[in-house]
Amino acid sequence: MAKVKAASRDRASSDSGRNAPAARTNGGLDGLSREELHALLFQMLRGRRFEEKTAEAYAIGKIGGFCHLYIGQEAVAVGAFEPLRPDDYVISAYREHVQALVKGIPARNVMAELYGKRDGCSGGKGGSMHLYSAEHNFMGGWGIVGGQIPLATGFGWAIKYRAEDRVVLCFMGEAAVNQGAFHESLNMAALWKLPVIFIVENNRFGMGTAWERVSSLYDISQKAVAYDMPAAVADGMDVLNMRAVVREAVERARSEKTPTLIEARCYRFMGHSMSDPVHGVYRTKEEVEEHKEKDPISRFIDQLRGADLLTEEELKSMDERVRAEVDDAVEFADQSAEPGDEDLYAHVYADEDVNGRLYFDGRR
Amino acid sequence: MAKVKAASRDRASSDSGRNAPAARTNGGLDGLSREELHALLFQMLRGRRFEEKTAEAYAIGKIGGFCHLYIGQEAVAVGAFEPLRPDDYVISAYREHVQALVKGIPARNVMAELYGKRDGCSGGKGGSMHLYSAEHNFMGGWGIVGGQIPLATGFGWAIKYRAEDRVVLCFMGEAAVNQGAFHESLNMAALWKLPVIFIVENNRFGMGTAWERVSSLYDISQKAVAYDMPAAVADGMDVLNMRAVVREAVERARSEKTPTLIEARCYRFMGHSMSDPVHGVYRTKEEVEEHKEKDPISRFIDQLRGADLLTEEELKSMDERVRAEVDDAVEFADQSAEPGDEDLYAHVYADEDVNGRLYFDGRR
Amino acid sequence: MATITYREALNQALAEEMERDEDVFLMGEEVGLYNGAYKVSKGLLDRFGELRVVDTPITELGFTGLGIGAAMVGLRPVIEYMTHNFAMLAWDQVFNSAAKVHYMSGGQFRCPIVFRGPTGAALQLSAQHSQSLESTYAHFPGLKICMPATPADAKGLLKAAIRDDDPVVFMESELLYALKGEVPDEEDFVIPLGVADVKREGADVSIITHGKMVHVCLQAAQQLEKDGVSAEIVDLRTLRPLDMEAILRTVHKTNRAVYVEDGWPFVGIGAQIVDMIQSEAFDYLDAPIGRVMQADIPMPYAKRLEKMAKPSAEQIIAACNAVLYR
Amino acid sequence: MATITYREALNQALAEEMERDEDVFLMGEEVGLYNGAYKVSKGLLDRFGELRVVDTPITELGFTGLGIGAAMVGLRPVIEYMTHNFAMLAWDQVFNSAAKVHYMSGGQFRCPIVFRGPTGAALQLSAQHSQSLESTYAHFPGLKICMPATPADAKGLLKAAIRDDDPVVFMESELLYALKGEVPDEEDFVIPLGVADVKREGADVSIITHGKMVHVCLQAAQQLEKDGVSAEIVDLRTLRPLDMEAILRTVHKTNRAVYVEDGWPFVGIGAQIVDMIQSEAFDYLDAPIGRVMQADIPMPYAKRLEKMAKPSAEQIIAACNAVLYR
Ligand SMILES: Cc1ncc(C[n+]2csc(CCOP(=O)(O)OP(=O)(O)O)c2C)c(N)n1
Ligand SMILES: Cc1ncc(C[n+]2csc(CCOP(=O)(O)OP(=O)(O)O)c2C)c(N)n1
Ligand SMILES: [Mg+2]
Ligand SMILES: [Mg+2]
Repeated sequence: MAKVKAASRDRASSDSGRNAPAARTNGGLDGLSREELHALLFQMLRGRRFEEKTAEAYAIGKIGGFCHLYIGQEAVAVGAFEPLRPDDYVISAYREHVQALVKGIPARNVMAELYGKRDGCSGGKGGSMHLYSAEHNFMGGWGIVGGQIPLATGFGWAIKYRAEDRVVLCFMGEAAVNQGAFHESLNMAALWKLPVIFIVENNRFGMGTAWERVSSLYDISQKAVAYDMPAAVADGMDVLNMRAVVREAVERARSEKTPTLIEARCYRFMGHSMSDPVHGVYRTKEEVEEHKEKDPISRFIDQLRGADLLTEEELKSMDERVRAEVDDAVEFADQSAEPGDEDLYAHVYADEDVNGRLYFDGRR
Repeated sequence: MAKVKAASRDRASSDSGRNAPAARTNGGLDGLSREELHALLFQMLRGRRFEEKTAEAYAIGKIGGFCHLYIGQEAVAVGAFEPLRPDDYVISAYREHVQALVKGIPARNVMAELYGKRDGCSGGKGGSMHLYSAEHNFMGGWGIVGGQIPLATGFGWAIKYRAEDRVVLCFMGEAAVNQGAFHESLNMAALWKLPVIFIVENNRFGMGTAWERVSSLYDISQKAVAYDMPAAVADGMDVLNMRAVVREAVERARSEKTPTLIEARCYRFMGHSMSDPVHGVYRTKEEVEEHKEKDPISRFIDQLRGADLLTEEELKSMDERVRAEVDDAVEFADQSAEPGDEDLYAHVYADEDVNGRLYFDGRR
Repeated sequence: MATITYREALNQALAEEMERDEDVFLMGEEVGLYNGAYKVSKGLLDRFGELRVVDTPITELGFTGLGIGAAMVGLRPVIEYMTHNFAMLAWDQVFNSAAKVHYMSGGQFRCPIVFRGPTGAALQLSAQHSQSLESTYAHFPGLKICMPATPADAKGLLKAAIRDDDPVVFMESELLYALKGEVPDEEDFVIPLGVADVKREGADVSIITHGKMVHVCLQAAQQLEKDGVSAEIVDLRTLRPLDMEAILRTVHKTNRAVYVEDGWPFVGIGAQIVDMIQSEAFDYLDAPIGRVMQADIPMPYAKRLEKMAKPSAEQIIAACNAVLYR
Repeated sequence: MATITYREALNQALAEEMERDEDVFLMGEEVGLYNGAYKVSKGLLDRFGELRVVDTPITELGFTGLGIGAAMVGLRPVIEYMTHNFAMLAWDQVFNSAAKVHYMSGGQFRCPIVFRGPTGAALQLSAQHSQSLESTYAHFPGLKICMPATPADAKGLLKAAIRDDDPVVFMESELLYALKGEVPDEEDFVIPLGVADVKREGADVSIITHGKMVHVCLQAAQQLEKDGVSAEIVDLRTLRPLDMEAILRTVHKTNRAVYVEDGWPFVGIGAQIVDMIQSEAFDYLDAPIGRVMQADIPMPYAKRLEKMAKPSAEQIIAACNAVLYR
């Protein structure tokens, strides 16, 4: 049962971290410089703004299909990515717009993808649920709940195979934890010591279903016991705690090649998707409002102000930069060209230099 | 973490049970009468003999396909079934001949099925891996590793749906524990409080692969922590300990409707299947011999003798009855008719009283 | 006759069958408290309670197997997949357990279960969420397949599927749920499996199809009418059992046929129908049988590309003209 | 030319490609220490070590996804399924990830991976272990499919499949592993995908087939020869890409065709070939195209029933006589 203790220990540390921000403040906010802290805030503000604009564009039909917003969960991605290197891999599910941005994909290309345009980061073929960037090691963007988890172990396997010191961050919603893919993947990651950090974004709901209604065990981090894997719980509404917890796991992954299971407790402020109301049968308006009190952005702003690390001018100019960048992204997406006829059959196969027929629709 | 303790507690109890047979002996061998104890021995002897005859029949081509023998694991099924009622359900994988016998399917019909004959318990259509008997609530007989686990939760669901007090025993090999089906099923069973007892027959190997080579956690019973489910470890080479541990779980399932995960530690004396040598690259002759020292049958015989609960005459006559029954089964199977032409398309569909075509081979 | 939506028709079928037979229960993601991702199960939880309208974890393999087990012991589960795309995770249970247990057990266990949910492309849901999977299901003996195109067919066939003693794969469409249509008021309206429906009478060419493409075919037929071509539209409604007589009847009548389907071309159901017609009505054919289907690619997200990839009325018209050598 | 078994041919192909390209690795159940359930990977663990010959837990979905992820970042995994029957558990990853990632990512990620293992019925393995699944795989664009019938084809095609930059489903047979045949000694023997092979020249009727049925067709052809019928046997070898030219060539030559496959009839690959021939060589056909396949049922265990269910030389002969109106 060694790891149960391990798990508890990690959790304890992050708990204390979570419940005593003051303590951290005295450390100069986790040893992050003013600029570094501002960078985190900027990322969160930009993510929030990007999603607000996305909602607007969706409302006027510029964006189609399923569209899942990240509003309320910004601290998870922003905190989790801070310890990463550009060559580290990130893979996620379909609520990944902001993660794609934080990993470095230009807002222009992400928005263009939502618009289904040629300049989109997936050439307009993937859309909201399938954002990719090989250049930024952003591996998607997957629509099958839990489908990205085995793939993440594959990136970890390649890292081990090539004896590299990169790591993989695999994001999933809490509802994905019940999938067999989760079980099969965590066992392989722990068994083969793959440097994969599984981050469960527990935003309390899978669509309209609360976690406790679909899992016999509430404490997700305890699932790690079944794989003898280190685990931790992080406050997904606190960017600094998120960073601290992931950092520990990233270091362990780089040095000891051990995977970690992290439960990031957060909350979804918007509906499940654009076609889902903010509140309904499964949660009350009050509950949502209550959680908005803990908005990770205003909370972080207050924290910085409290520590004299953010002036009104700085916040104002930051906000202006954010608006400028996001507006530019929308403008760019709007202007970008639709994919052309020649794109329809492009990239079905990487190697079409074969004898015989590959397509059978008589159109090509 | 309540259940982790629960798990440990159960294990402790069964541990003590396992390590101190004497103690139990003083209780008059678990409160079982001489006749009841003889019944258990008879079942084990019959199972052993049945498999030996099966091996002979396979060698001369009377039985085909894949054939997996239970020799060495008799105590698991015999001990586990003792607490059951006839209306309780049992489902298993493909190493299920002896389980089918102990659940009550006549040896004649089991052997006839292995022979692919009409009087077989599956009409000759299932074979060694697919033994069924609706009458005896023996639900198969499944060839996809882990495939039977969700089905078991379905029987448990039906019991809950109908507010019955039956229970389900679901057998699987330890290698099936890594399958996603295990994870998905145990969560549903614990979440919905289904009276299903999952018995993992840990015979150390999945074909040629030792458990520790494919699982990051050695102690299977600890996997129950992930589902907040009671768990226990039983000595699968000790029929009385097996019975005691399962009995506790069965009582809990009937009264509290809670599922239990039981790891039965045992050992496979034969090769994985008839086409696999007894020992090879994955285990030495010595290892096999060593485990044969703990043969569950001779061990139980010694135990009974030591407690003056078995005379040579009794053993001899028991052995004669066993041989007579198994020889009769072989004779019966040999005499039984081959399935007829009319059987080929029988039972593909239960309801063929439909308009239009159901079959497209132009043969029917 | 009342005019209701396809969604309401399915809801009525479920409610009526659950009312009629207490062994019938509905299980799937979001079917209860949330009233269904597409609201097909609206109100059923309140009406029938948590034992009969069950919200599941996202574990398609697990709850599919659970349903099959329940069916083996006499219950009649209706398993809802939020879409059949996700059912791929459960295909091992559908193909290796549901489709085979009756046979493997020598007829001792039946598997009266319905696997229902939408299939095919809706609007810009991209590759993983836009697959027409009926051709894959149809390949496996042991299964029956329904694919209703109208509210009346949806209601009548779902009731039949629930009463059937074999596993039935029931395929709907996100784009049909809001479709309105007349549904007979009769007490207990059931449409037997295996009966095709002529959705439009015609004399010059037979358009054979199933599922939501029926409506695209109807548009095409209207246009063809203007061009002086009378097209007959035969909606198979169920793929297995298959109403081959209806297919032969229309081919004997028009001597020219086009099969239209929503799915991929290679080894699609249309090929099978072509095979059967050419082998059973070879001498009645005045031209090779045409096929219309989606582009042979994963479905792209971009609106323009998706439109190009989907089977269209224009393509159906072109295919009809081709078999008419016009 | 050396005469080796199909098993040895696959083993050589694996060894040569692993030798040639260090990104190639083999992963699956029992492939390492146990040398493979069917000994195809014999000696590879000793030769290439644990990182390149990997024994997995029994988690088809998991290790398939792991392989796909590794392929996305440039490795070239060969995933062995003990049999393709078990791959159903992994189909979500094969169809929703491997077949689509290149397209969904706008070409940014490739998926050079091989999914190999036996398919189809062996001897008395009953329903769950006896399925021919090529028709199902073939339906999904994004995949390529190989189904070699001889040691030479097995070696040449596996090497091509491993070098291909797309996901390739490679289907073998338990009944072929021990088959002996001549394999060219040449340094680097590769057979390009999409090239059919005429396994027997003939003039009267074309028997088109793939996989292990090639050998049953050869038996049938010998018998037909005695009856004065000259049958040509075209082995497609790969189903996607498909060598349509070879199919048309033989049909133009004989004007009569029969498709023979190991799998189920409804929506089987044979139907697709029939569809293509009738639409592209309609006027060359002197008779409807015949099809031979397994009985449309789950495979029974009993030896006698299994024999009845499998496609036989007798049925092939009868089908040929039918299209010859004899
Ligand atoms: C295998 C599968 N089943 C069902 C769905 C439909 N679906 C999409 S999102 C979702 C809820 C997932 O919730 P969670 O994992 O907690 O992620 P969140 O949306 O909260 O970020 C469901 C059921 C799917 N996409 N894939
Ligand atoms: C899904 C699946 N994968 C692989 C196989 C092939 N196979 C049959 S038995 C077996 C080993 C199973 O070992 P275990 O579960 O421990 O049961 P045991 O044979 O030891 O009783 C394997 C890999 C299968 N039948 N099903
Ligand atoms: Mg969630
Ligand atoms: Mg085992």
